[in-house]
Amino acid sequence: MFDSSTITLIFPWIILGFGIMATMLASSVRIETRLPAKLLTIFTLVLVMITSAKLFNLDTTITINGFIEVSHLSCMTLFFISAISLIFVVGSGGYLEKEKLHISDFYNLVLLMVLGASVLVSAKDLFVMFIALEVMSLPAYALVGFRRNDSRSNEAALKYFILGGALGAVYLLGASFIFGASGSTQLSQIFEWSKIHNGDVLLFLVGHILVLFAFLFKAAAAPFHFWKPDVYEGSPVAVTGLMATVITTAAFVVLVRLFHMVDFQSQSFVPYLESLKQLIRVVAVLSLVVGSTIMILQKNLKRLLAYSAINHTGYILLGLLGTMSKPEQIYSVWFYLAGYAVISCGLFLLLSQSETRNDQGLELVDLTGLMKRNPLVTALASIFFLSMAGMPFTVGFFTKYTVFMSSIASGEVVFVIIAAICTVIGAYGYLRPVALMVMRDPDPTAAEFNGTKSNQALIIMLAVLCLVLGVFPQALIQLTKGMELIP
Amino acid sequence: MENSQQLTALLIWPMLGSILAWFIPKASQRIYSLFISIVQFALVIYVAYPVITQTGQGLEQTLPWLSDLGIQLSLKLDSTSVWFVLLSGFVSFVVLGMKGQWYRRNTRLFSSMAFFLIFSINAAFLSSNLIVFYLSYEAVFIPMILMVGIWGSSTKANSVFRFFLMSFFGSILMLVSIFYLSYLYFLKTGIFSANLNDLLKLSNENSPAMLWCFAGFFLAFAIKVPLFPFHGWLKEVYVNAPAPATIWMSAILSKLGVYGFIRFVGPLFPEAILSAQGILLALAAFSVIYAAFLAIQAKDPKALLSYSSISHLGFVMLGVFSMGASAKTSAIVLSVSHGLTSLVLFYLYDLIVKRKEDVSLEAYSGLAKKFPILFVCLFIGVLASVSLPGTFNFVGEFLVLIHAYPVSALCTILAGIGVIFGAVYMLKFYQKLGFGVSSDAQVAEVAEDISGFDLIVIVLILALIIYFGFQPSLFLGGMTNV
Amino acid sequence: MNEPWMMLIVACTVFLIGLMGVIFRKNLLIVLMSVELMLNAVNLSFVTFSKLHNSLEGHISVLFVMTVAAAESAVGLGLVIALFRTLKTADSDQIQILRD
Amino acid sequence: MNLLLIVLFPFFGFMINGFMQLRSLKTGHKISSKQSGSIATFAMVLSFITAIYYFIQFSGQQEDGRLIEQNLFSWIKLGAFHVDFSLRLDSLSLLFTMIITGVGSLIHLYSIGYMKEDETPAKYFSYLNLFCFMMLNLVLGATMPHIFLGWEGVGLASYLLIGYWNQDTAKVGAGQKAFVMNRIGDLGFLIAMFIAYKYVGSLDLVDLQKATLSPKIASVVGLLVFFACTGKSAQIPLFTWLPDAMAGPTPVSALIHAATMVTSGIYLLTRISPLLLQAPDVLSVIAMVGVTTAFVSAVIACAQKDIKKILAYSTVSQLGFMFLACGVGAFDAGVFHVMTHAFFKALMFLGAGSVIHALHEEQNIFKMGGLSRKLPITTFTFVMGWAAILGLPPFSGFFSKDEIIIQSLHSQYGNQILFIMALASALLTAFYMTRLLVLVFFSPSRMEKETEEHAHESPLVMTLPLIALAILSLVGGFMHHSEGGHEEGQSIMIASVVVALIGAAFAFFRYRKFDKEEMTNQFVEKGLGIDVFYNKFFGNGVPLLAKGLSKWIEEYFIQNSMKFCTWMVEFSGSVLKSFQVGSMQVYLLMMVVFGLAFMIWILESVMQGVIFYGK
Repeated sequence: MFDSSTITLIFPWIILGFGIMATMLASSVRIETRLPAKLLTIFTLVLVMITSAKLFNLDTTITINGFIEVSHLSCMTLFFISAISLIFVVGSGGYLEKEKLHISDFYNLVLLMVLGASVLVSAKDLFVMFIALEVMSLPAYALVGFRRNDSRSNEAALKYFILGGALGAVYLLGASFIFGASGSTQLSQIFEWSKIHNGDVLLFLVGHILVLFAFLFKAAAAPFHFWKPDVYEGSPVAVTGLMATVITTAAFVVLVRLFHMVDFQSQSFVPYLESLKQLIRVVAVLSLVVGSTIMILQKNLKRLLAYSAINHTGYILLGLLGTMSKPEQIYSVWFYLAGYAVISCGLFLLLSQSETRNDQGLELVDLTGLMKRNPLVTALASIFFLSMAGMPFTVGFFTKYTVFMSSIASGEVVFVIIAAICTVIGAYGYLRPVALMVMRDPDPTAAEFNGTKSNQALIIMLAVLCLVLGVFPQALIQLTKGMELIP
Repeated sequence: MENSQQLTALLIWPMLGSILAWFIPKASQRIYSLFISIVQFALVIYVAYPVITQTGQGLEQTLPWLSDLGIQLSLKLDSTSVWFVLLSGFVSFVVLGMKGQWYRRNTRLFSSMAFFLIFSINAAFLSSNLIVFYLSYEAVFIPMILMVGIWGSSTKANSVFRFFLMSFFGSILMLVSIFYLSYLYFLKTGIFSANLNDLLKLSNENSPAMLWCFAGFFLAFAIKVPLFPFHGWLKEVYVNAPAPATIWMSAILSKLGVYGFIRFVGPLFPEAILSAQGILLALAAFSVIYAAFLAIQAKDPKALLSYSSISHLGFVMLGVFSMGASAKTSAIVLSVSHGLTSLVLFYLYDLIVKRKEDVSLEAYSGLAKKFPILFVCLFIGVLASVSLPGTFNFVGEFLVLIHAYPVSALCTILAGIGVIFGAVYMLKFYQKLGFGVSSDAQVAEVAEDISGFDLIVIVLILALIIYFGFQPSLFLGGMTNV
Repeated sequence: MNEPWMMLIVACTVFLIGLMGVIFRKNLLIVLMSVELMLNAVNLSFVTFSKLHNSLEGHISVLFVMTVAAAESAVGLGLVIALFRTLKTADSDQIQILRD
Repeated sequence: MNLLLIVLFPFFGFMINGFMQLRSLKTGHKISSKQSGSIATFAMVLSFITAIYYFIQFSGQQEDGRLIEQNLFSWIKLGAFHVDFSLRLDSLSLLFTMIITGVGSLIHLYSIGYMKEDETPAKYFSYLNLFCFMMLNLVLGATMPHIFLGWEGVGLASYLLIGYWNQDTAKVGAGQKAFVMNRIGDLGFLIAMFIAYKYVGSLDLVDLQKATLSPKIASVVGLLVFFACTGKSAQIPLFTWLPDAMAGPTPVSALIHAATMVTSGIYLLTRISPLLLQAPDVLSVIAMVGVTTAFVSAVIACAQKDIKKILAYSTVSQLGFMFLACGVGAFDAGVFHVMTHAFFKALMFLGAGSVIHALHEEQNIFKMGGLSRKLPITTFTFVMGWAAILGLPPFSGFFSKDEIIIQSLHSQYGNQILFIMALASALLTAFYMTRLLVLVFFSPSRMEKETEEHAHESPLVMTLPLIALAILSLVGGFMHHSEGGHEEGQSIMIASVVVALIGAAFAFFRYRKFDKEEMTNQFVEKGLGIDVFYNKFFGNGVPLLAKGLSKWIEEYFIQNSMKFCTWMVEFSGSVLKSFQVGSMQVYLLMMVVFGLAFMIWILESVMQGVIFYGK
């Protein structure tokens, strides 16, 4: 049971644990010991990436004690999450320095969050999921409120915390109902139960729906999205970026697992499949509409991106909708998440370079006439914004392409049309900042963008990645196609 | 169909030009862009030559690009697309040779975007895979928006947005239609494909779904062309855009819509078109007259030219919707001739504007005396625009109308009335600019008559317009076997 | 067999009380307490189901939940204190700077 | 000899003069009227000589051998549709060619003198040659589209020449009016071609002449072609552009608006006469329109004061006679009148030009008078023209006009109404022409002193064409062997001469001693309100309609619907945004409410096994 091969399988988490301990030690020695903490974090994350990469193309799915799954899917996500975190850790040093937040605790919390997220994506037990969710969320709350002297940051953290806590309790209640109905908290056993179960499923359904709500909340799908704009606006940019990428990815992996928790072939769950699809349709359309229409009214850039995230959630849900009847289309969700993460990584890092005159955060008007003053940043930002809008030859196009294709393939034409219209509305929202940057004359009160060379290089790499994936997305698609969902 | 490797060159070369433009010093950008575009045009001629001469033969090339997504990079140059590709090659060369004030600002970006535009236009005209077509069709927006936005005149942001949003709205619905078509194909055969050749197998189906798909396509192209109720974006954009962008839009991008109708909509949805033919023809004919009326009341000469563009494209659409090989060929001829004519008119109008200090519109008068050669050229352009016999436009318009007449006499006559109004507004345009008493104050002091590159190119185009007015067999002969 | 369902009703009631507390109480500390109440209500339901299924899983879960709840309240209190320092209030109605 | 030469000479003249003009603009070197004019005239003369060559060739041949066809190249060929670019010469087109090149040469010659003081004579002569080139294309073209090429081409040249002095926007406006009104007619031409192609399958004139169509189709085609002719040949309803076209230089009026271009309608009708004969209804329409035009414009001419306007309305009236001839099936008579009219009307226009030239651009006949002594040659030749148009024997007009009047009664398609109206028109013609003649040349002088002193006879280069045309006006009538001469014909002939003499005598006695300006009826002088009506109705109506469309449809409907879309999106955004109140407790409440709603909905649908959507 505890043999050497298992150790290899859980290596990434062990490394993460050691990393957390090390950074904790470093910060307990002196809180200003940034460099060692940063180096330790980078080292840890690189190691995690290496170890998880070694586990790629695992041809079998190994479940440890029914709690944790080690599969191609989990390893890929783990690798991906740690890579994104690594980019943020490397890229946000300047920002933290500027905001005077640069203490080793930051790295400690980031690593904790990564640990939580990485366990979350591999969790095969409702309870493990809860623990992992909390391990991910608690550092996230702290990170959102990292600017301790800024009331906005505090407010955002508190809102996030209270709502997250309440929804965590909702999740637990749902989990307990599922446990009550099926007699187990392990997903595989629940799946087996659903296969043979014949009879009343009310308790299970209530539990399942509650559980879904909790993670729809984490993924910020309308109407569970209210926290997102406020939290995005209040939190430090680097943290917003982490939330937009790491937490969203983890939440969606869990959502996919939860949606596919039961065997819909089973007699007692056949009508439920249709109802669930209906739920996803409604939530997806709501997210699309809410995200796109409110986005075009925003003045604050981070808020705009929050609504854009809600909009993107809608697209991903559309892809998910396709998988409900055609599970092999699941790759569209993964691909979308990956593409979206690349774009938002770049965009948030870019925003973290800005220096505004006031501390209201970066307003849209702060971008006025940026092209004349800083063409590089303008070009990069335009690439990211156009990517978000789904313009051709950027990764954003193919992400949308795959989810549309997946839902068309399951016959959801009407919803694809709605999504298409929302894409147009959203495109307007993304084009506004581009137009401001490109078409206006510079405004003396507008924001400055100063980044270190390494930082710039990182963002340029991400932008190039956006474009390369926009022309040759095959590699990524091949990888994501391997990420099959095993109940 | 011959398999050919040359077609990718038409894509690679402008893309290369677009990338390399960033490494060329500002001072030599014009030479650079001229060089790239001349080579590009030469390439187009080289590739297109066998297609033009061997009637009915085309070139084909298929590269596996994203086969797992149902996307193949299949390029096809046949007698339909060859004229559009040639036209775009020629127009791009002329546009990049123009001397203009927009070169002073963001020079590198301009050349880069220009070649990216050429790249996407070529890709759109060449691709016979609908997804690739959509991709390039959509990619055209990016340089276009930037051009209008950065180098355009004031009050541009709104017009750009309107242009972008309307076009994007149409084209994304087309994308959904494409998806749905390939889904239908999937249901039929079990393979996902967006290749035109595959999807054509669906064309004889007459189901509501096909009608909806047709609607998606129609909307996209009708906005692009534009047809009557979908033209709202056009005027502001044309007026505000810098001359190269205006020329590109009216000479080439509108042809993207026409091409889309001819290449995709016609073959894919013959049933749908036939069932809606009356409405479609009426829309086209109404576009002609409606835009002519708008042109009559337009105060701004550039707005007048923009409306005239809509009006002439109405004729093209009349030909397209008449269905049948001859009508289609006529529509292509008219498209090419309209491309050349609008190139001349917008080009010369830009030269005139540049020669005036005062840009206010009432201030035009009596310039013909100041710039006689320029105005002689403009006059021939105006004559071509009113499609006087002996010009290329006449051939196109005459053929379109004579082939539309048996289909719908009423619409043809309606569109014919547009011919009269065409004379009214074009003469008004010319008279306003050229005739009357000139006052020296309006003219910039250094202003000279047209000369150099401008003169050579314009005379060349006008010569072509007149030559093809008498010898259009090049266009007609190659296309009879379509 | 009636007994477990009764317990479940109790659990749900407590959960709802907690939820109401979170929604309607204005003092942040009471809101925090209400969250704890919700978690404890879930504990009750876990124990009930554990008994129903004769399995230990639910009992173990309770322990975990309590631990997590403790951690959560630590973080929560920290956040409330930080907010109190900047805004000088613990009234939930006062924290509405971020909106629209 | 090559048929192409006839066409090419004027074309080369056009090119040479055009290039010279452009060069002179560049270099600033001025080209004299003599230089450019002699090139242009030489081109025309060469063309005329070529035409004479063919005339000689034709006269040696039988009637049916008089046909030369020359296929130049294939013009438009698309599928079944095929049009060649070929020239075809038969007796009809030869006659027109000779008129065009012959009268054209004389007018070119005249122009050298007339345009002596002009700034850009090369431009003028290049336009003039362009006109001749296009006109020759019109009469020599073998297919309908080829004729259409010439048809539109002469319209273009006419536009350019009417607005020749383009500094004056009113003159440009007159040119524009001519072009647009011609284009209205051209639409008829186009549609006629479409219909003809649909039912005949070819646009070659030979095929059209041979074709037998159903009466309905033949009527439609005939009517449409006739409509085109009313545009070009200034008949009711499209005649109002011709008086305005007098804004151009006088030789232009002589060549284009009297002798050649305006008669192309007759040419076209004669060309498709087999088709028209299949549709008698159309013929009667043509006859009615022709005679009405003749009468109405003769009435208007009586009230004109401008010498060129009188001649213009007179031209319209004479064209009406020609259409009357066509309408009663006497196409020969119509064509004959085209020729004689070309001689005497060109003569009168040139004479008027000579007068205007002498009086420094004075055109009001009430400010002239007694010019017979100052301008003896002009007077003499003008009297010849006068006699011709009145139809006094043995002048040319006598033969052609009386032929028409006879035919209007005696032809298969003729009737009394046509005859009486034609006779009335002849009476009016005699009246206003005599009025013109007397007021200008014979009545007491009403000129200002200074003008009178400067008045002098024109130079030889201008009088020579006058003399030549006067001779032609005298002998032109004998070039045609009339088939008339039967009993009734002779009485009608006498009647018409008597009528003309009555009209002339009346005018002579009325205006002999006239020394003040006549108070004419304004309504009549303004063209019976037809032009005013057109201006009001179309001139204002079209811009008004355009404004209305742009305001109501473009602005209110199209632009506003786009604005509405954006507004709707923004509105729904702001409504949705209003949920974002900022209080986390409200957020939670909303989530609970939505969550409960979802929960109940899902559970209900599952419990009932209802599937809402999809399937």
